[in-house]
Amino acid sequence: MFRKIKRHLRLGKQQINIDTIYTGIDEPLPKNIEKVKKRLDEIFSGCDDFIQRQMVCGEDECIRILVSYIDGLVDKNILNRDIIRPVIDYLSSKQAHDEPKLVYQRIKECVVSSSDFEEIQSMQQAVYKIVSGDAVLFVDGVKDALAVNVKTMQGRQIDEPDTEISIRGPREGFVENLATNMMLIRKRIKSPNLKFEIIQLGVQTKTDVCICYIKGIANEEIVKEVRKRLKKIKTDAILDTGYIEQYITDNRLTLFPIVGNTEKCDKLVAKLLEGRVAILCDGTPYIITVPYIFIESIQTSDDYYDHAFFASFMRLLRSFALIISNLLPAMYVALVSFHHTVIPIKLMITLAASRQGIPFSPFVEAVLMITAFELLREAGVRMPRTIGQALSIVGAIVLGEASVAAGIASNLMVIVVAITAICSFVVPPLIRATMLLRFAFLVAANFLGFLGISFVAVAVFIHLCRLRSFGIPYMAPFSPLTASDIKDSLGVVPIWAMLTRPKILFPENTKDTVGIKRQEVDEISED
Amino acid sequence: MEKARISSLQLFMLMTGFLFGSTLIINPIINAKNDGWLAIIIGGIGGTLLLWVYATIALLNPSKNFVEILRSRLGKVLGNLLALLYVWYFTHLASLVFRNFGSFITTTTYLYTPLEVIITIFAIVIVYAVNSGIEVVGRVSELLVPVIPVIAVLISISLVTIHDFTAFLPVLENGIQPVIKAAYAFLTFPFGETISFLMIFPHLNKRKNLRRVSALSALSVTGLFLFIFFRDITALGSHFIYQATFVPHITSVLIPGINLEPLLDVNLLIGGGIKIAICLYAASTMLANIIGADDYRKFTTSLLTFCVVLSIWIYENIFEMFNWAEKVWPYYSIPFQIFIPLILLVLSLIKKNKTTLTDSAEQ
Amino acid sequence: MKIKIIILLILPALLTGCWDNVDLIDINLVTALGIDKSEDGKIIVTVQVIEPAALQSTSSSQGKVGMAQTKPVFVESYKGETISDALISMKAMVDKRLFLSTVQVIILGEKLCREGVNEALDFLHRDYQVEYLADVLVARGCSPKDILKIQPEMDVIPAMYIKGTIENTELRAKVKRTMLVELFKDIENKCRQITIGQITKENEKTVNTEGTAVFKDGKLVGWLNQYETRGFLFVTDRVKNTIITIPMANGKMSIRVLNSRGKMDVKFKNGRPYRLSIYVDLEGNIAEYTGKKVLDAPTDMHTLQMTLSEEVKKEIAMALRKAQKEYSSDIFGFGKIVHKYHPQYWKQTMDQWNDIFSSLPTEIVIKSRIRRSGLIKSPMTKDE
Amino acid sequence: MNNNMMLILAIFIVLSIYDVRKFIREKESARVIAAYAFIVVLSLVLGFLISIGKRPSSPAEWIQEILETMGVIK
Repeated sequence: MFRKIKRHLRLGKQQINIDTIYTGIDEPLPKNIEKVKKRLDEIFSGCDDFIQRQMVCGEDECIRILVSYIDGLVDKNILNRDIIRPVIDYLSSKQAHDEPKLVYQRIKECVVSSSDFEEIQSMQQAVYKIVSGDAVLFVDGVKDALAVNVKTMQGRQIDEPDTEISIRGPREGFVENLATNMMLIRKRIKSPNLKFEIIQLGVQTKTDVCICYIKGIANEEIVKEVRKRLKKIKTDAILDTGYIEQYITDNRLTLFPIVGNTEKCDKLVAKLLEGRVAILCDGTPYIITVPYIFIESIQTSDDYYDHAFFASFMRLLRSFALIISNLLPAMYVALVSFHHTVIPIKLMITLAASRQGIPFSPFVEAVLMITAFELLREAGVRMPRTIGQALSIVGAIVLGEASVAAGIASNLMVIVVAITAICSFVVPPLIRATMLLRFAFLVAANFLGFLGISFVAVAVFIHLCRLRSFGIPYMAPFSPLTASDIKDSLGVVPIWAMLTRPKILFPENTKDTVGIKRQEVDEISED
Repeated sequence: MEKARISSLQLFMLMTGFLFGSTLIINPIINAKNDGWLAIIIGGIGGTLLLWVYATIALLNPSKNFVEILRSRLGKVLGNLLALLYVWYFTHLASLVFRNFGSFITTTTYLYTPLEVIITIFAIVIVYAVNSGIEVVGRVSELLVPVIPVIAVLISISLVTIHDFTAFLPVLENGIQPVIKAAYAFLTFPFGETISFLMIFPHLNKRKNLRRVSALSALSVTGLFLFIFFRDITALGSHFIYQATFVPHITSVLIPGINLEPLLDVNLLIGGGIKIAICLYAASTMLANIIGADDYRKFTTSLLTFCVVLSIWIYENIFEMFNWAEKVWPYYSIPFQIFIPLILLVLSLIKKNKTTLTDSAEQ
Repeated sequence: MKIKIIILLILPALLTGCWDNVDLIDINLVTALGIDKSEDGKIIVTVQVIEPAALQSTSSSQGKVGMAQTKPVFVESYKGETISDALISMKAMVDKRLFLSTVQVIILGEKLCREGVNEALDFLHRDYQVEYLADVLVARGCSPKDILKIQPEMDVIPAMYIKGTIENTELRAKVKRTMLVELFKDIENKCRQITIGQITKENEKTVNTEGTAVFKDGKLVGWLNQYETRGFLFVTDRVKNTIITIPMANGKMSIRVLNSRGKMDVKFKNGRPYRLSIYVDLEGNIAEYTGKKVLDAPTDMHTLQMTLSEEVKKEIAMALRKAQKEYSSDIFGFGKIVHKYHPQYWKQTMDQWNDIFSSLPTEIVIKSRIRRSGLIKSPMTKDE
Repeated sequence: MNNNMMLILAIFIVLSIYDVRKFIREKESARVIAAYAFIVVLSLVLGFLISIGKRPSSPAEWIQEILETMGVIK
């Protein structure tokens, strides 16, 4: 069934790919500026924000210059300062040449005062430059044109990301602008080895997507693989790294995240320095990192800034919370409806008394309560912030008080759901996986008690061990066991004791200290 | 042929899990009563030697799996025939483990759940594991097998208040014969069953560790069983052990205040699961090799179906199960576990001597 | 593949029933089990079932307004061919299934014990739900049902109340606490005869657990009183705390035993046993003194220790005499020592061991120490 | 009549249908299909016999008898 759906989807995509917006304009730029103007007007017909500014000068008005841009994309001040005014000054000055070629040369070399310009030859390039926010300057009688970067830098201010809060450490988060993001990374790694490779993806959107890695640390194989997989993407639009994420994952049918994403600069830089590859995308503050392994879900950047003992304790607590949030409702159901022999008598009396008069079986009760909680959570996310208060009050009353008073749910069930909910928020990357697994465990528990839970747990373990992220086993460093990487798994050693980079990523340089010879990667890969 | 590679640690974990398997459910040691520890030591040492033999066979025939060894040493026809017998043997073994596990579960906790249902669900989990490849099974075992000793120790620690440390006395009350018998039974179950690892040895990435890893896992399992035996006998006394259907269950129920029985189920699930997965992998790989199919996955489902049906078919009642495991299995296993491997060892040694002779002659 | 597995895992869960899935509210929690034999040789099983909701309301809110107070406990009995038969057939009178894992005490009737407890134990051993750590008692002078029907004021659940009185034997050492699992260990064991604590009914609200029932080959043969029981417990190293009263000049003195260690041995000569040896080490403080002598010299303590040893020795001798001469039953487990350290001899004489045990001379060595005298040194009433 | 057994056979039939589809798609050799069909049909028939209550004597018994006639065990 799924295969069929997938096949359909694939067909649909191929049809889209055929009509690119740039077909039909694959032509060299005409020499005549009138023709250029006419052609551009034709292409941008209906785009009222498209502006062409013509400047005429010289004897017989033989020097004609055309500046084309899209209003709003360019910063008008810069445009005036860097292009219009110098050009007009030059044209009206005495040094102005008559020969168009010389004029063009002159403008290129000493008139336009922008640092960032490019010479273009074809109409296609011109159109692309215009839609990406450059001003393109045509000189009559010259085949080439000049694309000057006068992009406006409007966008969100750099501020602290809402999704990843840290107590300590830098508060800078990424923004939607690719250049700003690149700047933020570059600011932290002052090394020519930090590489940015930009490619355009998305037939319609032509979004800038940037592969970022540190040469000499990141494994070349992984970088190559990332390049390969990105190039394979054939789609209409890339609006967020989430799109890319879904295209490049190793396993499309998994609940677990096998591509990481972050909004925090310091976190991303740390991952780059460990040898991971980041993929940035224009228009989104979320940057994805590959390869991503399971243990990263319970790591936070605070772990490294804090004292190691405290950090290790928090790690253990988080893993415990992960288990609890998956298993607690199922355990409750298993205990109440199967394993009466396990419960000590005093607890048994409490349990039995709290269940008295409840019309539903424990399983139904658990499903109802958990569903109610998930609804509440979802509503809290989607709803305007101002009504949040009202919702939480309603939720607390409905879930906590009224359902017990009405005899729909037992006291203990409310406690169980509450603890589960709290625990599920402790490990944000796995919230989605946990949400669904919880139901699977519940069904299993209702069917076979602890045995059912164990069966499902083993199946989940098998699944986790099957998963790979860009060739790296997902459950590393536990299985396959990589002894040197245990230092940063369930516990964490102080930062001065982290002498080597994670071996599981097969970095080019395993030692943190630069200049030590490359380790034998093959040997590691077999361990 | 699958190009999977497993590390020494993974092999160790797989072997340990395999040897642990369902041995606790049908413990051949019980017949030796107080002297079970002697039987465990003798059987364990014998088992280590046996594993050493199997590992040597694998080392003498580098990068060949069991079917290829059989074929090259015994000729194509006889080799294929014996390989087919081994397919039966492993399938049979897997179905026995299914049945043991199912019987245990339905006796101790799930009185009303049908045996078939438990076995089938177990089987589905296992087919998922086996179809994921031996590499994944190895990785899963790396995660799960360490749980076994942890739980064993946990139960023992909880029981420490009711130990009687002289319970294993007197030594050799009934003479040496029951001890030898129990030790032999212990040798064939579980140690001799590791013959199935001859299908997995070719996947080991560092072949020079092979003998060491096998011996080490045999010894550590012997140690674990010794530990569990002392725990049981000091907590229960020999009379009680002899009476009980499932000894570990009773031990786990004795803990004051809390009942850790579900943990025991988990333990058996892990051990039994790995054992069945290995057997199934070995059987389906051998079958694929005999028939000349490129992928063993083609036969996992069908063999598993057969295993499940066989496990229900094989015994009518629980006494038959115990009787068979105690009386028939050790003798039924002789050709599979001892005769054929020894013949292979001798033939391989002769071949090796010949080649070294011819090599030296050429020089 | 994954989808397939998920579907297949969930499919049976949806299609078939959940066989062992029993909700807590659909079971009756049995807290005590009484087993006796009727005159016509059938088994009478008595169960004490609790009503959790009623328990909660009595303990916490003392009954909500408008709610009828239900009784937290009810007791039913049924006559059947075997225990399991009686238990299952009892459902004619009981609404939900009886759940045995919460059984706290099992009370055996005197008649059943006289005829042998082995057959009663089989079911308890075989059933997967029965709690092995339940306390077993023998009802003396009344039927188990009489005892289970009491309405104690100290605890709403009679079974918990009885278990409590048994558990505090740690402080008084006057009743032998026997858990079900110990019976399983010893019932077919010729090395040691079983002993079970004794329970009697005082009145409608209280019971009394003092003394021990002595069995021989699974049959009740007699009783030990509370002092003999203590002697027995001293030997078998089960005394943790107790009060021993010794006569003194012009009054009595009670010693609180804080620590005691008992050891047994069978002395062999020429391949046959010739003496049973008992060693007890105990340590205690002065708990009470009603005499008038001022205690201040260290030698006073020495004499006290001597007297204490004599007192303990007397109790042990009493128990030993009863076991040897009256009942001829090796309740102490001397046979175990013979079995462990002299297996050859044991093999030959296994069946006559009780007789041999009865004929052997005994030696009792008591070492007692009194350490402290409590918060006061001298007695309240001084001898002027 | 054992309904559980029937259900379980149904599950395994579903599993093997997946396999068979793959075989057809990949144009598997006849030997593989024959071996596969043999095992599956054998187990289904046996399972069916067990589920309708006509359990044939099991291999365990055969092996025991063979060993007994050989005189290995008593």
